Amino acid sequence: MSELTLVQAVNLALRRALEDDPSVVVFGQDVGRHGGVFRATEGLQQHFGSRRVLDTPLAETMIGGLAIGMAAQGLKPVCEIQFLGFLYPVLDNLANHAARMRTRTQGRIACPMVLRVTHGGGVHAPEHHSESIESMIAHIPGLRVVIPSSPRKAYGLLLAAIRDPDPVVFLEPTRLYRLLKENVEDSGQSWPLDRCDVLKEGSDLTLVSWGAMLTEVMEAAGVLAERGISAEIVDLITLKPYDAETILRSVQKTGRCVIVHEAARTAGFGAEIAATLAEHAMTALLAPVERVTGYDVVMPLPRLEREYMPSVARILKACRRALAWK
Amino acid sequence: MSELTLVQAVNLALRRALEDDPSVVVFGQDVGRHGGVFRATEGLQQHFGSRRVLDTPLAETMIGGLAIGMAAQGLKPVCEIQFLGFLYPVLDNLANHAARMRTRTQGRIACPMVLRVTHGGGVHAPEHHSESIESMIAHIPGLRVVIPSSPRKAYGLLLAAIRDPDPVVFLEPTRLYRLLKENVEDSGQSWPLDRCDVLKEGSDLTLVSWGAMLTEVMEAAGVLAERGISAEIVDLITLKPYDAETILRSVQKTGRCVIVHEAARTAGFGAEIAATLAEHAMTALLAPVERVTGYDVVMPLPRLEREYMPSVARILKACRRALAWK
Amino acid sequence: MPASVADSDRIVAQFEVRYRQFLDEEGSPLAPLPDFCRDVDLMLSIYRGMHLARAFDAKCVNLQRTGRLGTFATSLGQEAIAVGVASAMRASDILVPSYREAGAQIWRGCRMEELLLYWGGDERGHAFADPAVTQDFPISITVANHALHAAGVAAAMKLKAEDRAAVCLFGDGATSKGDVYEAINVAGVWQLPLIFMIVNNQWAISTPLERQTAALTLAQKGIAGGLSVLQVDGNDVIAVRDAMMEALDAARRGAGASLIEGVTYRLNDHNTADDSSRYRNLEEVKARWRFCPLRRMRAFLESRAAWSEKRELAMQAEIASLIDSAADRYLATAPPLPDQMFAHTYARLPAGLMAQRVEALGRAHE
Amino acid sequence: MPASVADSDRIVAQFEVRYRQFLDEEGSPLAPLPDFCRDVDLMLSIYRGMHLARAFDAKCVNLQRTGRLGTFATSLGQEAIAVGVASAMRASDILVPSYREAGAQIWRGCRMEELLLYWGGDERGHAFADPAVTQDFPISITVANHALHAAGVAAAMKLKAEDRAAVCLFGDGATSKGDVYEAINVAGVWQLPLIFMIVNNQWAISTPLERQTAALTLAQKGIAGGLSVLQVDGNDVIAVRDAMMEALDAARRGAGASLIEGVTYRLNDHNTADDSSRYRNLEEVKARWRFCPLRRMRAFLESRAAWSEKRELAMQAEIASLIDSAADRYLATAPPLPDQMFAHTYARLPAGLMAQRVEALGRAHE
Ligand SMILES: Cc1ncc(C[n+]2csc(CCOP(=O)(O)OP(=O)(O)O)c2C)c(N)n1
Ligand SMILES: Cc1ncc(C[n+]2csc(CCOP(=O)(O)OP(=O)(O)O)c2C)c(N)n1
Ligand SMILES: [Mg+2]
Ligand SMILES: [Mg+2]
Repeated sequence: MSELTLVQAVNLALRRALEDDPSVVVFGQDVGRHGGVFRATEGLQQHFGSRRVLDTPLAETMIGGLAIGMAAQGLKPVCEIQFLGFLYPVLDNLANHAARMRTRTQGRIACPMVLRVTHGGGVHAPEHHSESIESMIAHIPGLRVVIPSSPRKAYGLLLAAIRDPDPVVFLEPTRLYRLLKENVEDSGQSWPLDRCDVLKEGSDLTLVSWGAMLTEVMEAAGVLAERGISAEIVDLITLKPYDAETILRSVQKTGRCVIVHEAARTAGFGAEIAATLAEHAMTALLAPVERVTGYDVVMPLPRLEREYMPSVARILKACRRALAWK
Repeated sequence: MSELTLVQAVNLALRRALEDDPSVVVFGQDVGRHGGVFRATEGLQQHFGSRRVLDTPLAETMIGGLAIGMAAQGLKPVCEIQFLGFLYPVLDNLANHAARMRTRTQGRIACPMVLRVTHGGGVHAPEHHSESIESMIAHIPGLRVVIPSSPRKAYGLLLAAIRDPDPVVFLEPTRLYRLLKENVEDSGQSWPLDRCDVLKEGSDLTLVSWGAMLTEVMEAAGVLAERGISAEIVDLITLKPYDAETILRSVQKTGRCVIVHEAARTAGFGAEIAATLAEHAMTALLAPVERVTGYDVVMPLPRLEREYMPSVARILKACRRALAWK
Repeated sequence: MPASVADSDRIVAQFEVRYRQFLDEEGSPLAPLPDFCRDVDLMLSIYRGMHLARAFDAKCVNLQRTGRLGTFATSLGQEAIAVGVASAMRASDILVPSYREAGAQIWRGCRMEELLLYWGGDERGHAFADPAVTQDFPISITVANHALHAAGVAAAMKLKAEDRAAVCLFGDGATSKGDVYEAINVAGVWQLPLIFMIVNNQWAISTPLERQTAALTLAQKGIAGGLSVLQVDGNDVIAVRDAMMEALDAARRGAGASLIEGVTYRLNDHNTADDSSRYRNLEEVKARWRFCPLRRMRAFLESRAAWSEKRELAMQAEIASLIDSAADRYLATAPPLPDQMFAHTYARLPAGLMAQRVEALGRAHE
Repeated sequence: MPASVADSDRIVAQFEVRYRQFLDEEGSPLAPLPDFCRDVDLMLSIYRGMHLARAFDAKCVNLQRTGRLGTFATSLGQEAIAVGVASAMRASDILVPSYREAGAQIWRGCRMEELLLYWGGDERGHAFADPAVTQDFPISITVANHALHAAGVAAAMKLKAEDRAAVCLFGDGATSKGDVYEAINVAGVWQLPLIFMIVNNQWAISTPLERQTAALTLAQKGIAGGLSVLQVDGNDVIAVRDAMMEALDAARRGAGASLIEGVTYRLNDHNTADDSSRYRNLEEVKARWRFCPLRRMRAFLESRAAWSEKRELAMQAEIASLIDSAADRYLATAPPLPDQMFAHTYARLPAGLMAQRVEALGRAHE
């Protein structure tokens, strides 16, 4: 058991998977000798050799395409796309092939691959390095989309993703990479996919979020607690397939829901959650659902990124509106 | 004024735009001599020459990329991607460049381009030819996403899209291409973007849909009318930016809303509409919002596509549920 | 190529593209034939394979015209590439085809009723039952994507140190897509056991080769990735097979990937939804019939006294009956159940999808 | 290349890649120099341009290290390509750069404070004010996408029958992406007035060239699209400029697109967030300093008695003061207002966004 950052937990899970399963192959740009631009794969090539951990040429479409072919041949490709802004070219292979290989061959060929990508902004990164397009990916049938919010979850979820027989897009919140340490046991234990995690129980209001935004959400809940308001916090964890049950159960209890995400509002994943509530929680809702999201503008360069991303103040404002509703 | 199919109306609008604006350039795979795989560009190269109407090599990424460069140089590229399943590779250029060129240069360079793509299934087309991923595109800030549901709208909206100073993805419902004829006047008159169209006024229930699914929605409304139920039908027309006002106004009136789309449910554009209702129409809603959508499965090959797509029966069932709610 | 080099310049790399052909259009050898040509049974089965491909193709078109099949991409005139390629492969190799290689798929073990089922609009057609092809890739409708899948397959073979190779076919149009180039590049730098066969049939729907690229040959696309490249007469099945054997041998030896351009011609419309008279001169097509690969091979076999009109007729009858019974089996296949949409979306149906499945199945029983 | 060709094979295409160099590392001519070398003022301004690029680069690194700039991609050692390219272009041509060509951008008229503003994380840095560059493309952080934008720019020029050309720069790593290939291919088949300059600095972050491709040269990537190709010594600014002039001339003459590989070396880390000692031998880097393009040009100028230590010092002082005042202007720029996010998302703010804008601006005033 050791105190690890999220990126170290990712590294540990990769190490464990490479150790346990000879079919696991890790590849991507700069993941080998360099150990990845964020050091997520640090030391892996040195330890497992360059047949298990491979540097690729600079071509994202290729990375996705290779993974599909490798997976069809019984390997477990675990590949890295350096930033979510560079995932777009991979969507073709993800949607047209990875996600549908199993069904279009009626189970003859499967596509157990994991695509790791950093997610989100707030780290003063260059243009295109701060995207959060999870809802686009989560729209694709046949995929899984997972996003951890802590080192322990990162470890367990990544193992689960690697062991899953279907293609998984694994989003790693860049802002959390080195923000916090947590005790992570290298137990080989995976964390269940497809299930939300109630981070904090509460009775007055449900806060739903995922990834790095949970930092602000937790902080907002703290402020609310000082004011005697008890917020329940749900970490979505898996966007696809997604666990509506847990959220519905929470909102049945609290009657109020604020959804927080960094991605642009329109057709963001918050819409799906709000829609689920509109369909299945009408009688329970005591106030309109609130979404606190990035604006429908291009993610700005670093100087304005904090203005773009939901702040604790904006979350609190939405909470206040939801709580004020009688 | 003549009776035109939707695809003929598209052709007429292209012709008109080429005529009126020398900066308009039409290009794509097989759009030249052949006139397009659906004949949308029939006769254009013959009439306007091969400097205005160009066949491209077979490369979708390239089509999107060329358009961006041309637009930056003052042309008005109007390009065609043959099927929505082949749009994925273009998302990179759409999201990372077309949609953000204006903001990343603070207005110095704009990207007035139109990308025409066929949309949806139900025509027994081969694999990958029946997709409906409009919500993925509508998530991208800086783009416009438009989908006509009739020949007249196709004509007016395409002209509006071409005249718009920003990048527009123009979805053409394949199923409607030759389904109906309508009198279309070559007036040069554009149809307003960003505004829903209330196809039919009603008082008991609001049906929201877009593109080819409006066929089933209209039919369902007819059945309801026979039963004395008055449904209001809203044709969304523009998914991005989207006109929430009209839908809210309708639901304020009817108190019930059924959203119908062909795309997979999770994170489909129906979610955005339902979310808007959950946020802004809570007090008006007399029943939970209903979504009738494609399932969260890969669009099946033709033999099962009708099982996948929302049927009149499924729409009516949802309407019944919404109407039954007290 | 200018003869003189300026003082400031020196030549640092040189490349060439060779063209391989053994038989002329009349079936007469232009060069000493490869050893495998001495195997008469093989020659006959190759000839039969091409005929089977052609007859199956005609059947598909017929079924489509009579409303019993979906849109179908015909391969008329391209049979030598399909059969030349497939006959050079081992069962353990993997075929990653586009949508116009029924001849290769059937040779390898795909059942004709499976292919019919696929083109009939049913995923079950891709659940290839024959053990020889269970690892072969499904038909790729998306142009060019599968080149990278083939690279992934070959990468797996290489990482597992297997004695196998992947073979990927795609068209002249496909060579314009970045996917193909990225596949070529990685095949080169990773020295993959992979053969790309470009089926240059001169047309991509309505786009002729000269509007697709300014490259003198398509084979030279491989130079960009440092591959071994070759152009072959794609209507000469002996040349195709010979080039493939050489390339497969290199792949298995660890000598890396090859790119072969097979020069052929699409004698039919792009597919059954196409009318090529809109963009292509009928005279051009007529002139190409002279290069028909079947005609050429028949002449060759006859010149070796290995064939006769009688055997030809017998073979055609045998093939027709095979195809008819496959078509019968296809037509007798029970329609797919709606559950088929859900069954393989994931390995295990997620909870949210279960509810949708119930709705869908309920609906089906309405 | 094997000398003999089998009977079955004939050569149908041949290609070569030439390497161009005028000055050796010590600045001595290896071949008769191009005419423009007689223009001493031009030579001096090219030399100054390279120094300016280097000094600006150092300033950026310094500002980043002291927390006053975001992550920055340095171009140390690559100045000859930037300046060789830019100096060959006309103002009316269009530059489509990657993220490592400040030297070219400044030469053409981008203000240093603009570039600083961009790297400082502010979109206003891309609103180039100088009329000479208002049509130039912004810095492309996404590797390779911009190659197709450049093709689009060139296509517009060609369709409008203008006497202009587009110039696009990208790295060795970028050549692995399909975008670059698709751009090469369309540039060839549409005969676009376009020059691709590959800045082969041997590294793509930690990936050395030999793990990027098996191609012997990067210039040969152009063969796949039928382009004119050339490799130049990218540290010899005379060779770069000469090759560019030739290519631009061909483009303007309607003779189509060219691809030039400039062979250089990235002397610094990938960017300020990178530590190249993790993957690259320091000895290798040291050895490359010998090929420094500034050193070479200085020796050349000195050999022509056109330069002296005194002039060098004066030039450096002049450059330093220019850069300092640009940095001062950058640092004095008022911070961006939140409205900046909304102002140019669309030409006219849509209704839905107006509400969001109100929320954002309200928040800013909280
Ligand atoms: C990515 C993609 N774009 C477009 C299409 C539509 N389409 C189908 S076949 C075809 C032409 C393919 O030409 P080629 O590669 O030469 O193969 P051929 O059809 O001649 O066998 C096109 C454009 C497609 N299937 N996939
Ligand atoms: C599409 C894309 N993928 C990955 C990255 C991350 N990245 C930034 S620079 C770089 C290496 C580029 O190498 P090269 O093309 O040789 O240019 P250089 O940096 O050497 O100038 C990578 C992988 C990116 N910016 N864009
Ligand atoms: Mg073809
Ligand atoms: Mg480089």
